Formats: sequence, structure tokens, C-alpha cells
Amino acid sequence: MKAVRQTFWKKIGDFVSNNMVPVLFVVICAFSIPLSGYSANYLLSEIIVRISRDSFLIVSLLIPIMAGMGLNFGMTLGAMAAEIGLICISDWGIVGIPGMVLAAIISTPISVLLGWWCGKILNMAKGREMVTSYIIGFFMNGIYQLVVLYCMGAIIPVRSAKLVLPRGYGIRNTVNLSGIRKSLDNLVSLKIAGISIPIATFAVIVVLCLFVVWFRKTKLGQDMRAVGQDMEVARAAGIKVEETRIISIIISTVLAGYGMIIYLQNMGTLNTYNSHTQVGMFSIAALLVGGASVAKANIRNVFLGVILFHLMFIVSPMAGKNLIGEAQLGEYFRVFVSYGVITLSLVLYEVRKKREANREGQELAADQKEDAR
Amino acid sequence: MRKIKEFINNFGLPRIIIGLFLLLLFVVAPFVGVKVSTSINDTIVRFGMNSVMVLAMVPMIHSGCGLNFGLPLGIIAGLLGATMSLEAEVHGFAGFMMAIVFATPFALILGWGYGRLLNKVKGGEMMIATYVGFSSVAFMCMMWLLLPFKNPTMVWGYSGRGLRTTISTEGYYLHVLDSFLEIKLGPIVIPTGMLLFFAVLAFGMWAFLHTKTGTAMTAVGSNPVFARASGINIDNIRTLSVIMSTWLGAVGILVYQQSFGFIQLYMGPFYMALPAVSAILIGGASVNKATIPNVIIGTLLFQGILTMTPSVMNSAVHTDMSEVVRIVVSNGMILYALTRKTEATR
Amino acid sequence: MNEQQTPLLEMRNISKDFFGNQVLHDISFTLGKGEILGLVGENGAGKSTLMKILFGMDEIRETGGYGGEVLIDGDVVHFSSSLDALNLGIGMVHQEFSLLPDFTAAENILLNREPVKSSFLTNLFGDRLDTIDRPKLEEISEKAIKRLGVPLDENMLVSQMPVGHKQFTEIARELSKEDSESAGQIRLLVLDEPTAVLSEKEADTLLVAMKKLAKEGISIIFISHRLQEIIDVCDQIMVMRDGRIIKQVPNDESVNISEIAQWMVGREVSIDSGSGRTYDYSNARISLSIRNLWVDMPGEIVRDVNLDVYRGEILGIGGLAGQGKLGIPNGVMGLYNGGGTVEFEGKRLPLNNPRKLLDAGLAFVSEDRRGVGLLLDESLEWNISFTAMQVEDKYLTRKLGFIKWRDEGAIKAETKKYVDKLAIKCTSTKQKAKELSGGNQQKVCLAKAFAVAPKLLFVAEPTRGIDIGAKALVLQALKEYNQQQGTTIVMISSELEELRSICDRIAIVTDGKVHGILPASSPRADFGLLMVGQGKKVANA
Amino acid sequence: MKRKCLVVRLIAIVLVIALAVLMFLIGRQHTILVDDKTIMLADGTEIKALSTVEVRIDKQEQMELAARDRDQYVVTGQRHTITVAYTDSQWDEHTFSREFEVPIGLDMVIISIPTLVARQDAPVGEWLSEYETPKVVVKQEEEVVTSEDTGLGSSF
Repeated sequence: MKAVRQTFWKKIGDFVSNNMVPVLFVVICAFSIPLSGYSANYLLSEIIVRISRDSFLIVSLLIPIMAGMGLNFGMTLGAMAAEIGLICISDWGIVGIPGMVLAAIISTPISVLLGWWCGKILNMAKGREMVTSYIIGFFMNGIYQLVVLYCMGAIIPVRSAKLVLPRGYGIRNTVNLSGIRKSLDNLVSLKIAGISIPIATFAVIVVLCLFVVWFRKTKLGQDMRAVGQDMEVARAAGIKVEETRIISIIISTVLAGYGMIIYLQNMGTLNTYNSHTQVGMFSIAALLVGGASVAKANIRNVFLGVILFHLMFIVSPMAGKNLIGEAQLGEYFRVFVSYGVITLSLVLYEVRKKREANREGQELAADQKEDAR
Repeated sequence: MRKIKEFINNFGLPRIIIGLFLLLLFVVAPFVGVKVSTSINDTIVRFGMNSVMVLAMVPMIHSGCGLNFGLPLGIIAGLLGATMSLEAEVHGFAGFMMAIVFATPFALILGWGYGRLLNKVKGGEMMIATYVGFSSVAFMCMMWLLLPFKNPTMVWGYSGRGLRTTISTEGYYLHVLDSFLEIKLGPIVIPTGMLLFFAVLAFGMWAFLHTKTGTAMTAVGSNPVFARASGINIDNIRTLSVIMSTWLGAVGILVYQQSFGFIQLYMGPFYMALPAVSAILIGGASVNKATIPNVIIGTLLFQGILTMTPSVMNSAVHTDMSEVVRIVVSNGMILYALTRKTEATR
Repeated sequence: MNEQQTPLLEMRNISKDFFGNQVLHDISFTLGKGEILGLVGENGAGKSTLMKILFGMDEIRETGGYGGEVLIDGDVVHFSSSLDALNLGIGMVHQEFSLLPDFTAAENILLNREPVKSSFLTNLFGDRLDTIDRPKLEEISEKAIKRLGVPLDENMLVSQMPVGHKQFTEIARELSKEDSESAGQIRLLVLDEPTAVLSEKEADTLLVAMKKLAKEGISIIFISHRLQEIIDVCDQIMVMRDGRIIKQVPNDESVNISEIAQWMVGREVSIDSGSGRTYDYSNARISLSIRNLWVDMPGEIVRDVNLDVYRGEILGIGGLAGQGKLGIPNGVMGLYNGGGTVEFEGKRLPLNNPRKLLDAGLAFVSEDRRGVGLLLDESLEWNISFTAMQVEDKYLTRKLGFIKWRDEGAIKAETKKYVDKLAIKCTSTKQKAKELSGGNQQKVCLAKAFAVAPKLLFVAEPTRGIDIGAKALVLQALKEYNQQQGTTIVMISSELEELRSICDRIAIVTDGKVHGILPASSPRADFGLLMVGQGKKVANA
Repeated sequence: MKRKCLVVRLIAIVLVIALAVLMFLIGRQHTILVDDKTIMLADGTEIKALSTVEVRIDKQEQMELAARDRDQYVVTGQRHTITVAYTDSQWDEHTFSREFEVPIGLDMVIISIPTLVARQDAPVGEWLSEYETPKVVVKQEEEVVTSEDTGLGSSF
């Protein structure tokens, strides 16, 4: 009886240590939800909105993880491509679903090009892909500004006065996306108990998830998993390692672009110079909150992550206000938690990697002890 | 011809491009009506303001911890020192020294913890350093709201609690270093005190690298296995280097503030690491090699570009593209360093 | 086994040199269908080079090709890549596993040769978007495993497998190649030390599987150091030494292990073994005593080493590659994780702490010059002085009474001394270590160790990868150092002759344990027996 | 195999471009001004405004325009139907519909209802023309915020 109880506690302990981040988040949410005083109905509807808004973006991170390239901080590149597409359709006055489709079509070649470039660079920085892709994001932000703030309206024709800065070139800080605002969300939408559910958006996300599941079963998917486990073994077997890695980044960038379009159609406005810098950080944090690690992530992590991360995000300002009368504190808290989660996950990953490497020695030591007996 | 190629290889193409670009800016400047003397003056002042933070990169690069993207942690120690010095109402040079004194224990403790953490994650230091910096800044955002500071110049007037986002150092230690032994050469004002202060710290760093421990630190960065085989405790040396980097970061931000005139709290330190990182790389450092000349040349080049581009661009094409130039130059330089084959072996 | 008109494989007068260094001389042999050929030889005997030629490796072509002819089915073949060899049905299982831990056996067996079905995106994005035909994948790998006749679950993850199953997976991979379009019917299998990592039981299963394959008509070249296995399973035995075939005999009752071992290491050739060294063991005092040492070093696992080293002697440690001889100094000096007890001059020393061992007066010249031995990016001065400076506070001056300042003058003088003494070829003492040749780098490593003036010096593979002239110089330097300073030296080397020329005693390590210790003047054959795990004789003189 | 692949890829690219064009056409938003003003045609004939007229484009809300009224419809796509109900001088009520296409590339067009009523079978060009918004010059500088945002207070 005692033994049974012991294994039970051990199992719980293992579960907690293996899922430290999600468990931590469940605890934070459990404390702050009652503190915030939000109704279940409100929270539910908010969460549904955010699942529909963000999941696509987060799913785009899965494929580079599969190929062993870690968290693709370069997903902002796709977001930038999407923003350029959206600026174009806003200028041309294309609205609704056709507008979204057209923006996606425009973003695709840009994403492919950027993804290819990013993949090339990451192949030159093997072993530190993450920090490199992170800097690539910053670097590309500079180029993006060059294009959008200085070339658009000057070299690249932009007709609409609503988009261009009064000085005659460059795009304004915010672009109103009223033309495509919620056009996908409202295409087919269902209302249950006062909560509206954007069926069409969910359908798109489900299709994407099915694609990812299917993709794992293709030759390319198999190659990516092989490359992710051991580049040298994969190379010895004749798999084109570098090409495979580049393709994984291209796919991720293109999907991130589409995700960004879905994200922005829900938001309704585009912060020309800021939107993309935020999504990378938030998507990665959400994925990690869902229990993913740098080396392993699946679709379950995506949805669990969106739910937990955004619950915390929604309730923390209110909880902060009710707890110490300072909403600002809650806002800082959630920023802290987002960064903290990424830090914690990265540290846990590195520590575990080290521990794995030491395991052989421990086994030898155990052998010795047995021999000694 | 081969010599030129060798030179380019040794010095690095991006550095040469950046150097030539800066030269071009200085040549073009008089023609588009920019006063070169003001530009030089600005460059010198900004050099003084930033050089200590760039110097803070040196110990960690030497010990093989890579580029210190976690500089914000040191800056936070400096900010704590600054606010406490203001709270204690110490004015003038004494206030500045007091800030350093207050900042030191924080720098030591934070640096020690940060160093211990980095020892646990060898090989993945840079990414984790970045996020340690970010999370500590976010954490301090909460602290700035909560810490019981009372000095009315620092605290939000209407609520009576929580620190302001920017606090003026005027009346405390504004320009205490800048104006010390200030030399005026026509339109150029040289902030001798600030440069001297940097010189003292740089000399200290140079001297440290010539001691037994300093030699060990260089060896740890050059080949950690060799150092370990020679009986060096790698973890201790690395921790020491991180503590030094953190402390220099703390002092660096104080020097910055006394010249700039404001203490920037909350998200202020957030992206402070990137300019310092790219400056030392522009100066010729790599991910695991850096010298004092790298610091000086790099800071001069980088700050030179930062001061020259807006003024020249504005006068020449009536567009301020300096922001784009800054982003592309600094991040491009970091990318270059990260992707160099010879440096990727570590 | 059975008479064949044309043998499956014939090698005629094969020779090969690497830039003037002759590694294979006039190798000729034949191998019939369904025969198992046991290939035996010390490290560096030329076995792997021969196999590389057979397999058409790029390395051979890039270094100027080979002399002689390779015939398959009586026809001369010229492989322009190992793919050609594959097409003719030659498969090779390497010593190191090339497996992916998170894939199943089946996925590993058919890695990059997975059977596919075209999908709706294939035409748009190319073949790589074919979907993998799982049932077929499992079917093919199951077939290969069945042929091997071993209990291997094709759906088991490699990371959860015992090591033997990993070896079976590797062999099954070679067998399965005939089911993909690119390779021909598998006819010849080369197994390079497949049993080295296996337990006895696993090895037995493998031998049974080999016999089964041979019965089906597949010829096998079996490389192993375990002579009993060779005798158990092979039809023919071929012994190589120094790039020549020493012996090729059919395996019948008359062949025994000690005979093979003797062929392997050769007969007494030189008499300079021991070379006049007279170490008097009667009054010898133990300097270093190692008990139950285990070391976790990749590729060189030490399991249980017990060894005594006497003060002032030169002790050699030999043995075949991968048996653990290199693990001993690396473990004692704390470079790799280890356990057990180490006593030096009567005091127990902690493991995994290089500093404590250096302080006690031990020093180590690592076999990994570039990785461990040198600061490649720093000057000779730094390389030679660093360890002594850190451990013994040499070359330092005091500034302000407490600052330990580097004394560049002293460092330069000391470096100059060693440069002259060891004849290190360099442009200046400021030259970077990476710019030196291998032999000179080795001398720098020695100088580094001499500079700390150790009481006991470990030297691992001091002559690896350096030319003959430098070799003699290095060995001479060690010998002189031992004589002049009375330093105890423990030298680890794969070259038995080298050990015999300067050591007093030689310990042979097999399977992570000291298998026996003999005086250096003992006949070669005795060492040969110890190396292959036979004969047991511990001589403490 | 290779060739088939190439063909499929070409077809795919063509299809995507076709889809893009289609999206461009059906998703294009236009503003259609409906105008009930007296108009002077090029040939010198004057067409008087209708005193009151009911207009409706596609299935949007019906609008009633008095003389000299002007109102606007925002529509998506190129092909539209306009339905006009008016009362003629005999107090007879007439309703008729006309299908028309907005010329490609125009943001804003104006339909002269009186012309349309007077010449119901005339080609589109006679009663529908491009409308150019008068440029109002309002110089108002806008500060561009390009700082790398930290994610604070964003509504992600």
C-alpha cells in the first residue's frame, strides 16, 4: 500500500518536473482568475477570440523545431511579408476575403525569399540558430523600415492618401484594415450562449493542423526529423541536410505570414512598425507555456499554450489592480512572465541536455557499485 | 593584391565598409552644410558616454561566455545605485561616487547569480543572456513601482508612489565628470573627466588581463579544455568575468546618466545591450576575442556613425534615415560575427 | 566452404600509399560465395584502408588511388564512388553506429530509402512531398530482420534498444539495401568489429546470424579482435601486419588462438626492446596507485583499472584502440568523469579535479593536442608557460605587494630555453601555436609539461601524427627527462614497438581493464596474446 | 516525371496568378456616387434633374434623392445592378434596372441619374464617369514611431 502511494507521488513529481512551465501557469491562473473578478463567460469568449487569432501564428513555429533548429525567432520575417501584402491591398482597396487571399498571395514570394535567406544564414551559424534568428529579426526590421518608411510612396507607388505620411512618402504609423476587419471571423460564425465562435477561422486552423500532421508523414517531414536528431547521421544517409533546413525555415516563414494576416484581420488595425516585433515574442512564449521545449513541440502545446498564456494575459492587469490598486503592475507582471517563461524554458532545455550527456557516466558508476557488492 | 586580400580577411569586410562609410560621411559633411566641429564634439561626448558599457563586454568575451546580451542586468544594478544615491540626497561628485558604491553590491550579487546560471548553460549563453536581461528589466519595472522611494524629484507627483520613467540628474551629479578639467578648443569641448574615467577603467582592465587570474581568463576563453587541464576552475573564472561585466555595466550606465542628464527607468535599459555589443564587434572583436583597442575603435566608429548619419542625411537628402542605418549596421555586424566559420567552432 | 569456379571477390596485388607513406603492400586474396573471411590485425595494419578501397571511398581517390586490381565475379571493377560498390551488392557496417535515437528500427533501417506513395502535392513540390508508405516500410525492414534471424522489433525506438539490437539494426540496414532501386542484390558484407560493443550473448546471436547469411550465399568479411569469434565462425583467416598479408589460412582444427596472436604482432625482430634500461624493482617504491578506476570517456571506456606505478620508472600502457588505455590518464587527471581511488606518494587524491592532481606533482601531455594540449590561438610563450604559471606561480612578479603580474621577460626566457632544447621550429616565441607543424606542436606540449617539473608525467600518444625524425626526438627527450630529473613517466601508446623501446614495463589494457603487465623485454607474441584478451600474466618484475 | 512536374508547376503558377487577378476584381471596393443634378451633356443637350427619385444598387438599402442631391454607395466587385424608381411628368411610376461594370482601376465613379433615366439604353459611358476627389491639402506632420516595441501594453 505504501509502495503504491510512493509511486503515485513519484509519478506526480515526475509530471511536475517534466511540465514545469505549464504547471506554473496553471497555478498563476488559478490564483489570479478569482482576483480579477472576471466572469467565466467573459473569459471564455476572450479565450476563443485569442485561439482563433493566434494559433495559426504559433503553429508556424512547429516545423523548424522538428528540423532541430529551435524556436524560429525569424518568424517576424513572415509577419513583415504579410504586412507588405496588407499595405498593398489597403492601397488598392481590395476588401473582404478576396483581400485576405490577395494579401496572402502577395506575401508568399516575399516570405519564400526571406525564409530562404534566413535559412542560408542559419546554416552558417549551426549550434546557435536561435540567437542568430533573433538578430536576423532585428536586422530585417531595419530593411523593412527602409522599404516601408522610405521607399513606399517614393519609389514604390502608393496612391491612397490615407496610407501615406503627409510628407509624401512612407506609410503611416497605423493602417486601418477596416476592409478586411473580421471578414474571416464573421464569414461563418456561430453564437452559443452569447459567445460568438468564428467557425471559418477555426476551420482554417484545423486544416493547417491537419497539414502539419500530414506533413510529418511525408518524405520531407521524415527527413526533417532525421536532420533534427543528428545532422551527421542524416548526411551520411544521403539526406541533403542544408537544403532540408532551409526548406523548414521557408515553410515556417510562409505560414507565419498567413498567420499574421489572420491575426491582423481580427485586430482590424496594423501598427506598421510594431506589429511584427510583438508577434514573435508572444507566439514563442505561448508555445513554451504550452509545454513545448526548444527540441520538441506538438499541436497540443499550441492550444494549451494559447489558453494558459492568454488567460494570464487577460486577468493579470485586473488582478494587479484588485490586489494592490495598480493596474500597471499587472501589466508589467505579464511582460515579466512572458520573458521569464522563455528564459526558464531555455535554461531547462540546456540543463537537461547537459544531464543527458552525463547519463552514461552515471550508468558506469552504477555498474561499478554493483560490481563492488 | 594578395596583401590587400589578406588585410580584408584579417580586418573583416564589414568593418572596412563601416570605416569607409564613416569617412565618406565626414568628407561629405562640409559640402552639405554640416559643421564638422559639432559632429566631432558630439562623437567625443557620445564616445565617453558609451565606452564604459562597451568595455563591459570585454571580460565575458575573454572568458568565453560570448557577447554579453545580458548587459541590462548590470544596468539595473547601476540604476539601483543611482536611485539610492538620489534618495540619500547626495549631490555633486560625491553623489556619483555614492551611486557607484550603492550599485556595487547589487552588481556583485546579480553578477554572481547570473554567472552561476550561465555556467549551467554552457553553449547556449547568448540566447539565455538576452532573455535574462529582458526578464530582469521587466521584473524591475514592477519594483520601480513598489520600492518605497520618497524623494519627490523621483516619485510620481500625483500618486505619491512609484518612480517616474525619467528622472533628471540635474542638481545631483549632472556633468560631474564631463566638466572636470574640461578643455575648450574653439567650438570643440572635450569632456576630459569622462574620458579620464574611462581611461582609468580601461587601464584597470588592461592591467587585470596581465595578472595571473587575467591570463587564466583569456585561456578559458581561448580553449576551456586546455584551461581545465591546466588546473583552472573554469566555472569560477567565468563567474568572475560575469561579475566584472555586470559591475562595469552598472558603472557604465552611471557615466552615461551623468552626461545625458537623465536616469531612464522601466523599459529604458531594454535594448541597451545591442549597441554595446555591435560597437565592440565593429571595433574588431569576435565572439571570443576582444581587446581594449577594439573597445576604443569600435565605440568611436559606431558612435561616429550614429552622430553623423542623421545630420548628414538630413542635410543631404532631407530625410532622417539614421534609424535604419543604425539598425542595419549594428545588427548586420552582430550577424556577421555570429556566422563567421572560425568563430562558430566554439 | 563450397567450391566456386570464379570467386566472388578477388583482390590482386593491391597497394596503396598516402603521399609516399606505403600502407598496403601487394595484397592478394580471394573470397568465394558464401564464405566468411576473418580479417585480423593490429591497429594500423592496413585493414581499414583495404576495406575503403573495396568500398570505393572518396578518400582513396582523393589521395591518388590504389595499385592493383579488384575483381568481382572475375571482372575488374573501378568504383567511382561508394554508390557503385553498393550497386554491385557490397555493404559495409562501420564500427560507429550511425543511427537516429528517436526513430524506430524500421525507420533507421530504411533511412533516406523509405518506400513512398505520391501524394497530391508531389507534382507541385517534387518527390519530397511523397508520403511514406508505413506498412511497406515495416514489411521491408521485417524482411531484412528475418533474414538476419534475430529477435529485433522493428517498431522499437533505437534509444530504448540494448546495444546489440543497434548493431543488428545496422546490419539489417545493409541487407535491406537490395530492396531499394539503387542497390543490387547484397552479396558481400563487411563487418568492422561488430562485436566490440556487444555482450557475449549478443555476440553469439550475431555470429549465428552471420552463419545464416553465409548459408544463403552472402560472403562476409569479418574484422574482429576477438580471436575466439574468428575461429568460431570463419572459413578463412587472414592476418595483416604493417600493410602486408602475413598469413592466409583456411580455418581448420590446426589453427589456434595463440598462433594467430603471434602472427598479428609478429616475431621477435629487434633486440632494442628495453634498450639497456635497467630499473631495479627490488627496492622500488610505489609512486602512484590506482584502484577500481572507471572513466566515462567517449570511445575509450575504462571499467575497472588497478595499476601501480613505481617511482622513477617508465611504464608503458598499450592495447588496441578503444579498449580504454587512453581513458586511464584522462580519468586520473580529471579531464573526463571518473571514479575509484588514486593514491600518489601515499596520499589519496580526489578525482575530477585537475588542479589537485597538478598541485600534487602530476602532469599530463594529452593525446588530443589541438583540443586539450594547446591554446591554438595564443603564442608559444603562453602555451609553454601557462600551466606552470597557474599551478606553481612561476613567471610572476609582485606589483604593489599583492598583484601577481605576468613576467613577460621570464616567460620569454623560459620559452627560448625549451625552443632550443627541444629544437622547436618556429619564427619566434610569439608565433601562434596553430601555425606550427604537428611534431613541433607535440614538442610544445612536452615543454609545457616539463615546465611544471612534475614528479610523475603521463604522456599519451606522444608520436601520433608526427614524422619519423620528430618521433625519435620526442622519445629521446622523454627518456632523457626521466634519466636526468628522475621523473616517473607513464606513456600510453598504440605502437608496441615504441613502448618496448623506452619503457621498463608495459601494461596491456583490454576491455577497460589492465589485462596484464610484462617487462618490456618480453617477446612480442606475449603482448599480442594480452591484447586480444588471451593469456594472463601480471609481472611486477 | 520531371516534365509532368514542370507542367504542373506552371499550371499552378498560372492558377495562382489567375486567382490573384480574380481576387483583385471581386474584392475591389468602389464608391459609387449617385447624383441627381441637372447636367449639360457634351452635345449641348441639357437634362433636368428629377424632382425625386429612388435609387438602389445591388441589394443595398434604397435611397431617395431629391433634385440636386448626391449620395454614395460603397460596393465591392466590378459588376453591379442599379435599380431606379422615378415618377415621370405624367405622374406615372417607372422602375427599371440596369447592370453595369465599373471600369477597372477606378476608386470612385459618379452616376448621373437624370442621364440614366433619360437614356436608359445608352452605353454605360454616357451616364457613368470617373470622379476625382478634389485634393484638399492639409499639412499635418505625423511623428513616426519606429522604436522596437517591447510588447508593453499591447493588445495581443
